[in-house]
Amino acid sequence: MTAPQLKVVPPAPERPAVPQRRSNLLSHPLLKPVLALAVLLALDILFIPGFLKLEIKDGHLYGPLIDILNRAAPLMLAALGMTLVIATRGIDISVGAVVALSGTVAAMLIGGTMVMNNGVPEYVANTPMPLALAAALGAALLCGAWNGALVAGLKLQPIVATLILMVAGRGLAQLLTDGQIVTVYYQPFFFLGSGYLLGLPFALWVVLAVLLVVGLLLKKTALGLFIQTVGINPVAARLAGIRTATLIFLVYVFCSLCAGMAGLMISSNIKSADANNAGLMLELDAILAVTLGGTSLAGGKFSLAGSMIGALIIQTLTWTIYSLGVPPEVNMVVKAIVVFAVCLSQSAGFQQLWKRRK
Amino acid sequence: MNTASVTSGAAPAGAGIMSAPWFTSLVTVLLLVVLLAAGGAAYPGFLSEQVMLNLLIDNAHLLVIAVGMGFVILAGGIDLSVGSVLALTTMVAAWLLHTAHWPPAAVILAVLVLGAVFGAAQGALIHYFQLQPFIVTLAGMFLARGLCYLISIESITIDDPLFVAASQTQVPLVGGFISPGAAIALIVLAIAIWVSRRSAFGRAVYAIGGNEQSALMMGLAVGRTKVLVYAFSGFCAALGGVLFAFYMLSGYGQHAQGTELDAIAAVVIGGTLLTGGYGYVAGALSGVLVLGTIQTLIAFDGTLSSWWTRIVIGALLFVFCVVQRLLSVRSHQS
Amino acid sequence: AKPLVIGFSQVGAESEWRTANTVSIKAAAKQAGVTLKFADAQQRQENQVKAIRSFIAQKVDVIAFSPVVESGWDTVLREAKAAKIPVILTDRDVNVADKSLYVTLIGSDFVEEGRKAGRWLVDYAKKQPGKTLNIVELQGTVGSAPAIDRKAGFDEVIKGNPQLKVLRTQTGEFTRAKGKEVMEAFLKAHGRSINVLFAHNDDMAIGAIQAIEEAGLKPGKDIAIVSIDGVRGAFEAMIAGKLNVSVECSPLLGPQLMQAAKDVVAGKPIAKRIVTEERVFPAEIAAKEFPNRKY
Amino acid sequence: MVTNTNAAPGPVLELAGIHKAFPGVKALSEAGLRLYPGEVHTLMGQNGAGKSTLIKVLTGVYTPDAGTIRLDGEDVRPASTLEAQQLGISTVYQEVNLCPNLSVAENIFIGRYPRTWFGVDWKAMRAQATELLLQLEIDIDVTQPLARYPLAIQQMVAISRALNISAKVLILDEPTSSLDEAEVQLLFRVLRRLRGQGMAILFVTHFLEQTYAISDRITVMRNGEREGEYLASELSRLALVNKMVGTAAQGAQDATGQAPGHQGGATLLAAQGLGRKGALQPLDIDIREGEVLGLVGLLGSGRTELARLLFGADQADSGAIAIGGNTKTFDTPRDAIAAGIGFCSEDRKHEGAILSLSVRENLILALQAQAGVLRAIPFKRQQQLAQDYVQWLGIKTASIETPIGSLSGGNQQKVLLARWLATNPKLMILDEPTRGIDVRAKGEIMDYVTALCRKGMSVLFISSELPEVLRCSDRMVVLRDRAKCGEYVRGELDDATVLQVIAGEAA
Ligand SMILES: Nc1ncnc2c1ncn2[C@@H]1O[C@H](COP(=O)(O)OP(=O)(O)OP(=O)(O)O)[C@@H](O)[C@H]1O
Ligand SMILES: Nc1ncnc2c1ncn2[C@@H]1O[C@H](COP(=O)(O)OP(=O)(O)OP(=O)(O)O)[C@@H](O)[C@H]1O
Ligand SMILES: [Mg+2]
Ligand SMILES: [Mg+2]
Repeated sequence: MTAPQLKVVPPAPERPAVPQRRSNLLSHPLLKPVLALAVLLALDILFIPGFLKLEIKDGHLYGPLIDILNRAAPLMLAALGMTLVIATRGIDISVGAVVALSGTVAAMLIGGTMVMNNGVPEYVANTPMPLALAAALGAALLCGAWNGALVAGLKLQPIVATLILMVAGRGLAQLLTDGQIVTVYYQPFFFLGSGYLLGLPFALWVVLAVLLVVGLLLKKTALGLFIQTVGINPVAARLAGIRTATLIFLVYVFCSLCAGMAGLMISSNIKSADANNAGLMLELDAILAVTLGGTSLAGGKFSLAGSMIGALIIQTLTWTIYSLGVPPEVNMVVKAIVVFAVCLSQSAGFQQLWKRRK
Repeated sequence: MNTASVTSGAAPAGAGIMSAPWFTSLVTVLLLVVLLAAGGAAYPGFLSEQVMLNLLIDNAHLLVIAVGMGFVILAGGIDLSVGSVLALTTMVAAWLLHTAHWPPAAVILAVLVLGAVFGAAQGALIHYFQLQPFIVTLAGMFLARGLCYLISIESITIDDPLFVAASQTQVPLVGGFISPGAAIALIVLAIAIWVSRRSAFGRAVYAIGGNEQSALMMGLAVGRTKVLVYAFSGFCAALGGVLFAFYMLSGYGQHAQGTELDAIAAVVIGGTLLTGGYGYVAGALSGVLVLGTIQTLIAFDGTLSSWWTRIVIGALLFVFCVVQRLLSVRSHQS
Repeated sequence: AKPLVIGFSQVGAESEWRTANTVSIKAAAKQAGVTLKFADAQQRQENQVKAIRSFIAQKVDVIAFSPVVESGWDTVLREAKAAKIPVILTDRDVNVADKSLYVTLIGSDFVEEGRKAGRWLVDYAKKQPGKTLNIVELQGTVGSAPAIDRKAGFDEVIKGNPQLKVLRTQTGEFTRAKGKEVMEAFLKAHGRSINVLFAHNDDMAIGAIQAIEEAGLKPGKDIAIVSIDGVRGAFEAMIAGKLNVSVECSPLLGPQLMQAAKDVVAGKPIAKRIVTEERVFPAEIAAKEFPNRKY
Repeated sequence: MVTNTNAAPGPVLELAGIHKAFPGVKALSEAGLRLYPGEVHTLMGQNGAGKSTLIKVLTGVYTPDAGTIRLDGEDVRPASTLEAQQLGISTVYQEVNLCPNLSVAENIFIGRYPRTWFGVDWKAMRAQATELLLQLEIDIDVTQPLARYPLAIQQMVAISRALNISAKVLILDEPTSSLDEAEVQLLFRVLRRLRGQGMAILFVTHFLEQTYAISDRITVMRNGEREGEYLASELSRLALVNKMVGTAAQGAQDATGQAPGHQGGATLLAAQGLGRKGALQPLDIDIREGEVLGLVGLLGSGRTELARLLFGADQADSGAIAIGGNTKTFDTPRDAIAAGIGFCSEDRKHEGAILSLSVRENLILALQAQAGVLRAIPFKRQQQLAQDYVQWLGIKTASIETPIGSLSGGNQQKVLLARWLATNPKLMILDEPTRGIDVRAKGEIMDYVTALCRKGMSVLFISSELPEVLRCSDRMVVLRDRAKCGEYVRGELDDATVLQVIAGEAA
C-alpha cells in the first residue's frame, strides 16, 4: 500500500482476487444464517425424541427432516423469486395471491368431480394435466407481467403496485371457484406436492432445479451484476447503459412464476385448491426468509443460498412449535422471539454496539 | 435517495414526484372528490352529511395510525407492528378495566405509555443494532398479537362508563355528528402536521429520510430522532387502539387484522414516497378517506360478493394510483 | 307495495361453509322477492360496523348480520335502534347489555356442536371398554368464536370421562393445508398412540386424513376422526370410510331469515332464538345422505 | 457554539500521532496537523493520501485507532459530527453531504433554525438563506429542493451552511473541485474576511494556484503520514509537488504535456438544432474524429445539459444527431453507447459510482452493459482489465475487489473514467473529469486522453478549470445562458480573453 504513487505503480493487489471473491460471496454472509439454523436443529435434536429418525416408508424416506424439507419447498421457491425482487430494491407482496390463483387454475382445470352411481364413487378428470399446469403458470406469468408493468413501466412504488394484485388476485381466484374449495381427484397431480423421487420429496427436486438454473444464469451471465447495480444506484445503472426497466420487469415476472410453482405444490399437496387461504401471509414469510438469509431490503447485494436457509429456518421453527406441544395461543410469541434472536445474532451492531461509529 | 437527487432534467421515478410533492397530494384530494361525486351520482343518500362524517368516525383509528406511519415512512422506515399494537392495546385496556378494575384514565395512560415504549424498543433495535425496520417491526407484529392471546383468546367486553360514553356521545357537526374518537383523531392530525412542519424533530425526520448519512454529517441527532419516530408510531398505534376500544367497546386479539397495510396504503396514496423524505403528513387524511370511500361505495352498492369486493377494491386502487402517477408525471414535464 | 329491503353483512368467504351460507341467503332473498343489500366484511369486525352504518344511512327495512365476534356491538346497534331499524343476527350471538338491540338470533350453536362431537366420542369409547383413547385436537383459528365454543362444548362433555385423554391440541386455522401440516407433526411426535382426531371443521379433518394416510395409517380405522360442519368433502371422506362422523352445522339459514324479516316488518311476534335443526352424520348413513346435500 | 474571541498564540487545534486503519488499508499512520487561529492552512496530498480521513477523524465521523486531538490545549475526542460542531468545528466534507429532498434554505439552516413562538420560522429562514447565497453571488430560488440544482450549486450551499455556523475552526475538503474561477474568487474573499476575524481555516485542494493564492501554511500528507508542514511563502511549487509525490519527479506542469494542434479529421458527430425546453436552447455542434472539443461557460451555462442531450440521458425535444452516416436522436443512453459514445458524469456520487460494488465490477460495468447481459465477460478478463487500469491510472485501492465506496474521492473518479475508457468509445464526453484528482494524476489523465485522441478518439471536454480546457482543446464551444455563443479554435483564446467571452463582455 505504501508505495509512492508513480506512473509505474506495481499492480495494486498482490492477493489473487478469486478466493477473496469466494469469501465475500459465499462463506462470510452465509455463516450466520447457517449457524442460526444449526442452533435451531440442535434444540430439536435435544428436545424432540426421534427428530433425526428416518425410516423408509413405501420406497421413500420418512421422518421429521423430510417433512420440514417438503413443507419448506413452496416457501423456498417464493423466497427465491423474492430475493431477486428485493435485490432491485423492490418488494412483491402479491406472492400469496399468485399462489392462490395458480393453484386454483390448475385444480379447476384438472379438477374432476365425484359422481355416485349406486353407492360407488367414480372420479372423472377434465383437462390433460400438462395443459392445466401450463395454464396455471401462464396465469402466474400474467400476474408477474402486471406487477412488472406497474413497477417498471408506470414507476409505481413496488409495495403499492403489488398491493393491488395482493388484494384483487385472491378475489379473482375465488371468483373462479365461487368461493368453494376445489378438490382434485386426479392422482398424477398429487405427485407434484407429495410425490417422491429417489426417496426425497419431488417438490424439493423442483426447488433444487430452479435454484440450479437461476444460479447458473447468475454465474454465467451478467444478470447478477446488473440486478445489484440497479438495486444500488438506478440512475448510474441507466447511464451505464443497462436496460433498467426491462430488468426490473423480468424480475417481477420471475418472482410471480416462482409463486405460481409454489401454488401448484401447495394445492397438489392438499389435493385441492383453497382460494381463500392458500398461501396466506406467504409473502411475509418469504420476505422474512430473504432477510434472515442476510439480504438487505435496501437492495443490492443478495444471496440466494441465504434465502434458502432463511426459508428452512422458518419452516423448522414452525415444525418445532407444533411438535413441542406449544399451546396455540403462544405460537406467535415464540416465533417473534426467535426472529428477534436470529436478527440480533446476525446484526453487525450487536457485536460492536459500544464502538459503533468504527 | 439516488433517484431523488438527479440534476434537473433526468427523468426517472423520483423526479416526477420530486418536482412537486404537494402536487401529488393535491391530485389525491381531487381524485377523492371525483370518487365521492361518482358515489353521489350512483347511489342516493351517498353524499348525505352523516355518510361523509361516518368516513371519519369509522376510520378514526386508521387515521391516527396512518399519521404515525407517515412519520416512520418519511424517515425512510416502515412499521408493520401498528395493527397488532392496536389490538394489544384494546386487549390490555379491556383486561385492566375488566379484571384489574383500574380507573379508566389510568388505563388509557398506561396503554399509551405501553405503545410508546413498544415502538421505542423497536426503534432502538433498528438504530443501535442496525437491523432492518421491516423485519424488526414484522417480529413486533407477531409479538404484539401473540401477547394478546396470552391475555385471553376470547374477546373481552368493555363496559366502563367512560368508554361507553366516549363510544356513544355524538359531537354535533354540520348537520350530523362525529364521535369523540374522530375529533381526537383530527386533533392528532393537526398536531402532527405542526410537528412535521414547524418542529426541529419533524424536519430532522425529513432530513433522515432524504439521506441518513448526510443528516449525520450535518450534525443532526439521527439516533435519537429515529428512536423517537418509532416511539411516536407506537404511541399512535396505542392511541388508535384506545379509539378503537371506544369504537368497539371490546378488547380482542383479532382486532384490526391487516390494518398496517391499510395504513401504509393510506400514507402512500396520500402522496408520500416509501423511500422516505418526500411527502406530507396531511396526506394521511386524504389517503384514509380514499380507502374509506371505496369501502362505503361497496357497502352502498350492496351486490358485491366477497370476491368481487376484493377485485373492486384492487381495481379502484389501481385506477387511483395510475391516475395519480400520470398526473404528477405530467406536472413534472410541463 | 315496494319490496322489503334487507341489509346483510356477511363475515367473509373464509370457508366453504360460509360460502354455502351466503348462497343460501341470496337465493332465499331472490325467491322471497326481497331486495338484498349484501356487504362482505373480509373477516373484519370494523368492516361489518361500517357496513351496518351505511345500511342505516340507506334506511333499509331490516339489518341482518353474522357477527365476526360476539362483543363490541352496542354502539352501532344503538344507532340502528335509534333509526328504528330492526336487527336480526344469524349464526352467532352477540353479547350486548341490552338484549332489545336485536329482535332474534337465527342459527346454530357452536357450543352445542362441540357437545355433539363429544357425545359421539363418549359412545364410541363405550364400544371399547377399558381402552383409553388418546385424542389430538385441531382447533380453529385462535380466538375465533367457533374455535372457542366448539372446544368448550367438547371439553365439557369429555371432561369426566376417564377413557378420553387429550394428548395434543394445536390450531389448524380452519384450513386443509394447516390441518395436514399440524397432523404430520402430531404423527411424528406420537405415531400410533393417537386413537382419535377431533377437528373443529371438516377442512382440517380432510387435510389431516391425507397426513394420516401418508404416515401409512388408516384414517377412520387406526385413528377415529370426528369433525364438524358436514360439508360435501366430509361426506365424500365418510363414504370412502376415512371419516367417522361429521356434526352438521347448517349454513342454510336463508329461508328462515327471510321469514323472520317479513314477520318483524309485519309486526308479528317472533322468538328471541330460532334454532336450526342440525343433525349428526355418522359414516354409516353418509352414502344415503350424500345425494340430497346442497353444499 | 463558541464564537472566536481571542486569537491565542498557541494552535487552536492540534492533532498528533493519528492512526486509522480500514480493512485492508492503513489510511492514516502518525498523521498530524497544527492549526493556528487567523490562518488559512492548506492540506495537500495525492489521492488517497489520507486528507479526508484525517478530517473525518477530527470531526468525529471516524474514531481514530490511536492519537490525540487537542482543541485550545485540552484533549477532545468528538464522538459525532454534532459534538464536533458544538466544539466549534464547522466542516464541508468532500462529497456534498446535504439532503436532496430538502429546500436549499433548509439545507443551510437545518439544526439551527430561526424560530418564532410557533416553531421554525420559514420566512426568516428563506430571507437569510437567500442573503447568504447572494454573498456568494448565487441567485437561486432557495425554496426549491436541493436536488434541482447542479453539483456546483450544491457545493456552494454546503459551503454557505458551514460559513453560517459561527465556529472557531472551519474545515473545507476540496470545496472548489466543482467551482469555476469566479466562484472560487468569491469563496476566497469570504475566507480572507474570516481569517481576519481570527478563525482558523483548514482547506483541502489539488489546485496549486489556489493553494498559493490563499494559504499561509501548508501541510503535506503522503500515504497517510504527515510529510511536513511549511510556510507557503517558503515552499516552491515544484518542491511541493515533489514532497507530495515523494520523489524528485518532474514538476506537475511538465507532466501535463501539450496536446497536438491537431485540426481533427472527418466529422464524427454533428448535431443540428439540438435543444430541450428549460435546459438548452437549440444549437448546432459538430465533433471531428480525433479532436478534443472543449465546452466552456459559467456555472449553469448549460454545458452539462448539452452533454446529457448528446448522450441521450435526457431526451432532446428538438434537433437531431448525425453520427456514423445515419441521423437520429438518442432516447436512452443505450442508443448513444451503441453509437460509440461514452459519458463520464460530473456527479460522481449519484450518477457514477455503484458505491457498494467492487472496483472491478464498477470498472467493467459499461463494457458489460454494451456486451449485453448474456455475454458475460470472463472473470479472468475482468480482473485483467481492472488490474491494467488500476495500474495505468495509478488508482490507489487495497484490491480490485474493495468496494469503490471506500476509495478516496479522486480514486473513485479514476475508476469511473476507466469504466468508459474500457469501452473504447469513438466519442468520450468528459464532464468535469479531473474533479478532485491530484495535480499529478490530472496531468497523467489529460496526457492519456490526448494520447487516445491521437489514436482517433474524439473527446468532448467540460471543465470549470479554464487553463486546462485551453491547454487541451483543439476547438472550443462557448455556452452562455444555456445557448451557444461562439466557437473558437486553439490559440484564438487565451486565459485573459476566454473570461471575457464566457462572461459575454467581448464584442
Ligand atoms: N470507509 C473507508 N473504508 C475503507 N478504506 C477507506 C475508507 N475511507 C478511506 N479509505 C482509504 O483510506 C485512504 C485515504 O483516503 P482519503 O479519502 O483520506 O484520501 P484523500 O486524501 O481524501 O484523497 P482524495 O484527494 O482523492 O480525496 C484511501 O486509500 C482510501 O481507500
Ligand atoms: N450562479 C448561479 N446562480 C443561479 N443558478 C445557477 C448558478 N449556477 C448554476 N445555476 C443553476 O445550474 C443549472 C445549470 O447548471 P448545469 O450544471 O446544468 O450547467 P453547467 O454549465 O453544466 O454547469 P456546471 O459548470 O456545473 O457543469 C441551472 O438550473 C441554474 O439554475
Ligand atoms: Mg478526499
Ligand atoms: Mg455541469
